Amino acid sequence: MTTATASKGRDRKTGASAMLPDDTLLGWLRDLVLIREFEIRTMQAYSNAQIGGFCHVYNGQEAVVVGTFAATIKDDPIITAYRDHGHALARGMDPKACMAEMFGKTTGCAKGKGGSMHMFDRPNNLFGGHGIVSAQTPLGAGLAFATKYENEVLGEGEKRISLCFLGDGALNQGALHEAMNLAGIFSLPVIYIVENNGYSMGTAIHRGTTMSDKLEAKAAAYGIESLTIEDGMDVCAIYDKFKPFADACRRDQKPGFVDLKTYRYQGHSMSDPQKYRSKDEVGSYQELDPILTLKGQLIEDRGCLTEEDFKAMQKEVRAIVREAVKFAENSPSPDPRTELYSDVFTDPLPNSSPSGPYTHGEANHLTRGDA
Amino acid sequence: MTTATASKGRDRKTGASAMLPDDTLLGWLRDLVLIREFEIRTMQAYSNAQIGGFCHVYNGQEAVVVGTFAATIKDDPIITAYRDHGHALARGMDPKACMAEMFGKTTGCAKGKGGSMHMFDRPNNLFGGHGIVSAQTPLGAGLAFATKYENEVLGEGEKRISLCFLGDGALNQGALHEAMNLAGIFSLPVIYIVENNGYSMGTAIHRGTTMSDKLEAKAAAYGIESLTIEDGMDVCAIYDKFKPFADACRRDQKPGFVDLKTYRYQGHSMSDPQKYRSKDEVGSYQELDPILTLKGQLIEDRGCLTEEDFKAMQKEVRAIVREAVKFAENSPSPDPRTELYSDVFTDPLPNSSPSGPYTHGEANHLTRGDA
Amino acid sequence: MTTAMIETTRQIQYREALREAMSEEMRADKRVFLLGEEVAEYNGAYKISQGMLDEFGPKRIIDSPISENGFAGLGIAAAMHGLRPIIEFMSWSFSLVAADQILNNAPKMLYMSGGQWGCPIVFRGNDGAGGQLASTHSWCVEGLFANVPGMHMAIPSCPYDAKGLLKTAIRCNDPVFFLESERMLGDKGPVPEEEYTIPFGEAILRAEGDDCTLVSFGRPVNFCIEAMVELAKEEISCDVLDMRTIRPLDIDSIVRSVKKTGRLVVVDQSWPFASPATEVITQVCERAFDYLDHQPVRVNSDDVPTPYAKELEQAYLPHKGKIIEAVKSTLGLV
Amino acid sequence: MTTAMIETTRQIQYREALREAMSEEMRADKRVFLLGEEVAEYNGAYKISQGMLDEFGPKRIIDSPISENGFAGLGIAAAMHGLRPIIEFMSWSFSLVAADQILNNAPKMLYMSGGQWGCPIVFRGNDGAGGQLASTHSWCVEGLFANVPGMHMAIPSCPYDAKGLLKTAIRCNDPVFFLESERMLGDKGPVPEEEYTIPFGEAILRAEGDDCTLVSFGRPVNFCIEAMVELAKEEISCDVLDMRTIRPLDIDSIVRSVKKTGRLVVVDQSWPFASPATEVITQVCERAFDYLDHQPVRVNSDDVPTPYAKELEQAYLPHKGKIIEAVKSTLGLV
Ligand SMILES: Cc1ncc(C[n+]2csc(CCOP(=O)(O)OP(=O)(O)O)c2C)c(N)n1
Ligand SMILES: Cc1ncc(C[n+]2csc(CCOP(=O)(O)OP(=O)(O)O)c2C)c(N)n1
Ligand SMILES: [Mg+2]
Ligand SMILES: [Mg+2]
Repeated sequence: MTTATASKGRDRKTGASAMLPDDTLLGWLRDLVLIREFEIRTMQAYSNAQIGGFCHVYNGQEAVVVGTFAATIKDDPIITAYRDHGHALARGMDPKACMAEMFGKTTGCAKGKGGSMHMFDRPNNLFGGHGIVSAQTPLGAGLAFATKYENEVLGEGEKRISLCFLGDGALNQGALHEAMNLAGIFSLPVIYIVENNGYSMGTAIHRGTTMSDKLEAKAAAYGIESLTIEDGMDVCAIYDKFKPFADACRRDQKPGFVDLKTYRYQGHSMSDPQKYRSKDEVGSYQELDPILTLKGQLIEDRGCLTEEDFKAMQKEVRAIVREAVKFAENSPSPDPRTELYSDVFTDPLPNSSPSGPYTHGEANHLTRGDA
Repeated sequence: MTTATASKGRDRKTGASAMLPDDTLLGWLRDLVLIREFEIRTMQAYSNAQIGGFCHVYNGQEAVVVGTFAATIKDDPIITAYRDHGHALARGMDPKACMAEMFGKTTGCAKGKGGSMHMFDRPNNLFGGHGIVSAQTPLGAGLAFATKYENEVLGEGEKRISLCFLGDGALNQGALHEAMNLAGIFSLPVIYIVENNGYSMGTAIHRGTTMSDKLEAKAAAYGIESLTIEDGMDVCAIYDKFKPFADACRRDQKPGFVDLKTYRYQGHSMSDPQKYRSKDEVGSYQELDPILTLKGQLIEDRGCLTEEDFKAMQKEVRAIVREAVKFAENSPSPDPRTELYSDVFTDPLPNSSPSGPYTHGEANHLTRGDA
Repeated sequence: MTTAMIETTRQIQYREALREAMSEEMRADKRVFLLGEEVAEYNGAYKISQGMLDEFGPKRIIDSPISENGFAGLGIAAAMHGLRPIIEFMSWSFSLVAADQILNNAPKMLYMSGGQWGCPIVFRGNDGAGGQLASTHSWCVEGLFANVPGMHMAIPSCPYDAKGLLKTAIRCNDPVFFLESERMLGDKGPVPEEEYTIPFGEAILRAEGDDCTLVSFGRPVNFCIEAMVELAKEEISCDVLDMRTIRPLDIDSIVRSVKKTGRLVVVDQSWPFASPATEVITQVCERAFDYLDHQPVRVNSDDVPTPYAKELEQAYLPHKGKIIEAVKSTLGLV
Repeated sequence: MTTAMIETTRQIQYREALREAMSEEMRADKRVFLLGEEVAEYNGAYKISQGMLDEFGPKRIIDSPISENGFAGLGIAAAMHGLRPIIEFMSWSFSLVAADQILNNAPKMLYMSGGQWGCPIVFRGNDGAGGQLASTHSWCVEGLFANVPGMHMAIPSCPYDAKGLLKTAIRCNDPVFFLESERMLGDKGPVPEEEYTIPFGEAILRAEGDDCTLVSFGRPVNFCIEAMVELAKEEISCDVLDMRTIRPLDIDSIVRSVKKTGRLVVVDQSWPFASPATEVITQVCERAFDYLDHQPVRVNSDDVPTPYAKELEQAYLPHKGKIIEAVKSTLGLV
């Protein structure tokens, strides 16, 4: 069993987040609420069979993306695994496009071709949602390679970092090992962030992963600096620790590794009976809920929020999410005659297939600003 | 550039090898000489185009197999990579079968089907030579799994260890990462022995491998105990350090990791111009030559060998190796009509292939005692 | 070829049939063990191994970390050493990360070692699209891996075959790639209580007819039967041959049928290019060319990455409608 | 289909042709880089990239550790981000450890992202047996990977095509699997100084004849030409079609030829089962069945793991003798 760790001993008054204006933190709170409300609707829609396939919701882990993204600029590439709705929303994807994708509609971020596990958002530099466990980790190294190459060889762009998220279960794939060694050898500015929610499906981390109580040993194997964030339910705590760490990786154009302890409230996917953990365990984390925590900080420490403000925020967000569902419901389903064979090739060639021909795909109108 | 490290500070009088009878150490010397002489003939035969394919010789690294195998029993499984002639010979394969394999003859250990990179020897529990870098490392875990299962579930066999050898270049394959984590989680009695000769083809270890000067960090990532053997050209030094380490892995049925510094005198394979290193560097290691070192110890410390004895040993071994070459030359080549389609299946079935049928293979008369 | 199945009234699910096969063989042979992700404490991601941890304990029903290449290799060496591993891939889609172990090692070990060590190992798991899992989770690995010599490949289409073929696979002294279907795990069908096995390389005739030979394996066999029923209403009758294994491939039964019907439609849910369907067509050309009254026709999934959206996925997969059209095309009716 | 090549007297090696293609494209586009094992300081395990480190420096000619899955994936994301990676596999045999990245990601990224990100990446390296490298080092990955939609696959048979096709590959906005042959690297052939590229999907007619159509790609094209010359002595004349790319597959040229000759032999060095050869045969059946005077015949490597011994390997590979026999069989002469 994992144990919940509250933010303690940390001085909220002196961390990097303390220097930020109220509006920024209010924005964070809004993002947390947006993800939470969005996922509540996602679960409903899944129960109604409006969403198909595998669907992994983010409830409980919201602080991870909000806290870490706050240390990035928009041009910093982001990549993650299949539990990706939070990443998409926190990075700025229109909730409509995100919901419509899960509904398998043409207005989805990937025109309904990718689904829940494959949220791609080019204007926001979100390089996907990836379904094969750990397959995104070499890609993360490649994004960092590209930004560095562009900067150093092409003389384009600033110094960037790439964030590559992975689950604790992904630690045990060879892909990560190769990626981290490459990141180390080439000094690539990629930060591997383990969203350590303590379980990979029904497997508690210590049952599948050696050194589970000291994951920094994994990074040390590649000479990569690491950061452990115990209080990963607290968005300010995450930001305070992650910001200077990320800044150093950006400045020195070198890799990093973060063991970020978090927790998922729901089952692994929508079909998980969750016999591997107790209600008490879940409850102990819910006491540290990221929304409650930040809300409390904003009301008590900052005094920039009232209960009414919060209710209004929730209301506004709920309306947006309801709109997203409505939008998804009312959007057209893809027409196999035009959509099945488009987007296979950027430049389709004749005779590529016994069942073709392939056609050009329509640029995605919602998210693909620069296509 | 790598630097040669001589055996120093070690007290030859008190190590585990000091307790062994003269005959044992004389046997080691003979094995070292056998491998060296064998490889000299291998190189000749390769130049004469009697051996084809890729051929990786073992000159310089002989102490590794002799020193580590001395800590095993015959039932302990061994597995290694493609640089495997030394392993085959030190494990007791008939030099005739080894040479004939490279000559592609039916009398070879694998009937000429495997070649230099694939030395398998069932009676001696050598589970191959493997050509794909690091592909043997999950197999090593599996051998240890099997011996442990046999012991604990079937109630058969004693506590065994498996030795899994790999090159330093193999450290960077994901296969090793997965294998070591599995070994750690399941507590498998496998010892990963890195034959750290400083290069993977033309790549000096620090150019390809992070933490190259502290490989124990690799093992620490999986909570696996490690051993570094700096003086890996000295067979007694290897044995003295490896024996207690191996005994502990056997006793506790747990994994281990050894960074064993050694050196290859020849190029990576028979076609390597070796521009990546200096003659001086090679020379510095040749001064620590395993044969010279052990010979010196036996003459000076033990007084159980004279120069004449050594010459006689060399002569005897050379005759054996010459015999092996002659045997290989005179052995029959496989007949495609019977050999091409045999050994594909243990129990061939009709209609398995559009080009079949497959047939039963003849048991290998040289090495396959228990077939 | 067979037409007979043991008669029974007992109906069980495909997943139960798989479980029975494994459990019976594990009772009979202590060298058999099951290793995979979530097979033990979770009782299987798809509940195939439900209850097996309780019966056989954690030394034989073993949860693995997400390390397919690692645990596939572990199984291969354990098989070489004398054990009888069943390695479960939660999905064959996740076997691509293990491609080196399952293709370079398992099917070649016997040859490479000159006959010294074979690999009596079963790799099994869900194969094929369906259920909107999108492009990375919908592999039909028969399209990729069938090219490789040295292993058997079984693709059962119903509970009866799932059990009988899996028992054969576990007893087999050579590597077996065993392709199940998540879409069929809940399907019920007759499975007798009595012990039985099904030999590899023997197709079963699911329906008899004169106009066209329908050849399939795995899930699409069921679509062929649907199509056959529909076609029968139009007085078009088909032989429906369920291959059960594609390596070995019971080409004799196919040829026998084609000699009767003169027409061939192969239904294969993998992508078309260089698929098992093309192998069947090629072998039929090699052996019965002069009996073909019409060019052989294949029905595969569309040659695109598997889409997520329901409408796209349905259009993408082989189904009754496409099969009917293909059969009619061989009869000059469309 | 083409028959024309630019005339020239300059003869260079296949490896030099590859090097020229990469160097020219790297000069023209700074986004192009080369990454692989031993490509830089060692000048390439097979000296293909000889001198390129000197010209382009270590930021563009990059030595990688032995981490094929890692660096293939690195290249894929770099391509998504806007670069133009050339990823060298020392041998395609080592791409099995990278199967997940090259099959799940590169060919599907565009589709999975709904058209947002394609992968302009070239994977290239030695393919095929020959040289006694035995079973793990002799893969013909066209037999495995051609099944997968979303990438182009080029298999040049001579220096001229190696250069022209590789330049096309590097400029291509989609992933290209580029299969070279260690056995041909030293082969010399005419390659003009002038800039040229060869479009994908256009076969070239290497010889013209009336009796049989020989279809091949990559190294065995050369064996087809040998067979053609030999057969000509017996007054048997063949069209020899070198496909150059198998995805796209210039089926129009094949069909045109088969309509003339009525006979088809496909020579493909991968294993037979569900190989590209079976695809060619199936497509010919689909489009020109009634023009076939004899069943189509395939010549593949034998369906066994690649043996080491020279005699076995020679018997295993397609060669002139087997091709002659196949052609004669279509003419009823054997
Ligand atoms: C290579 C591979 N193997 C197995 C799976 C099936 N699978 C999907 S998610 C998952 C658990 C991953 O857990 P973790 O990495 O901790 O992420 P979390 O779900 O907790 O976010 C598994 C086994 C897969 N998608 N890919
Ligand atoms: C997966 C894979 N990639 C590349 C190769 C080609 N290759 C063979 S040996 C070798 C170098 C390995 O070096 P190391 O592991 O240090 O072993 P050593 O040769 O020094 O014994 C390479 C790159 C291969 N066989 N397998
Ligand atoms: Mg997790
Ligand atoms: Mg080395």
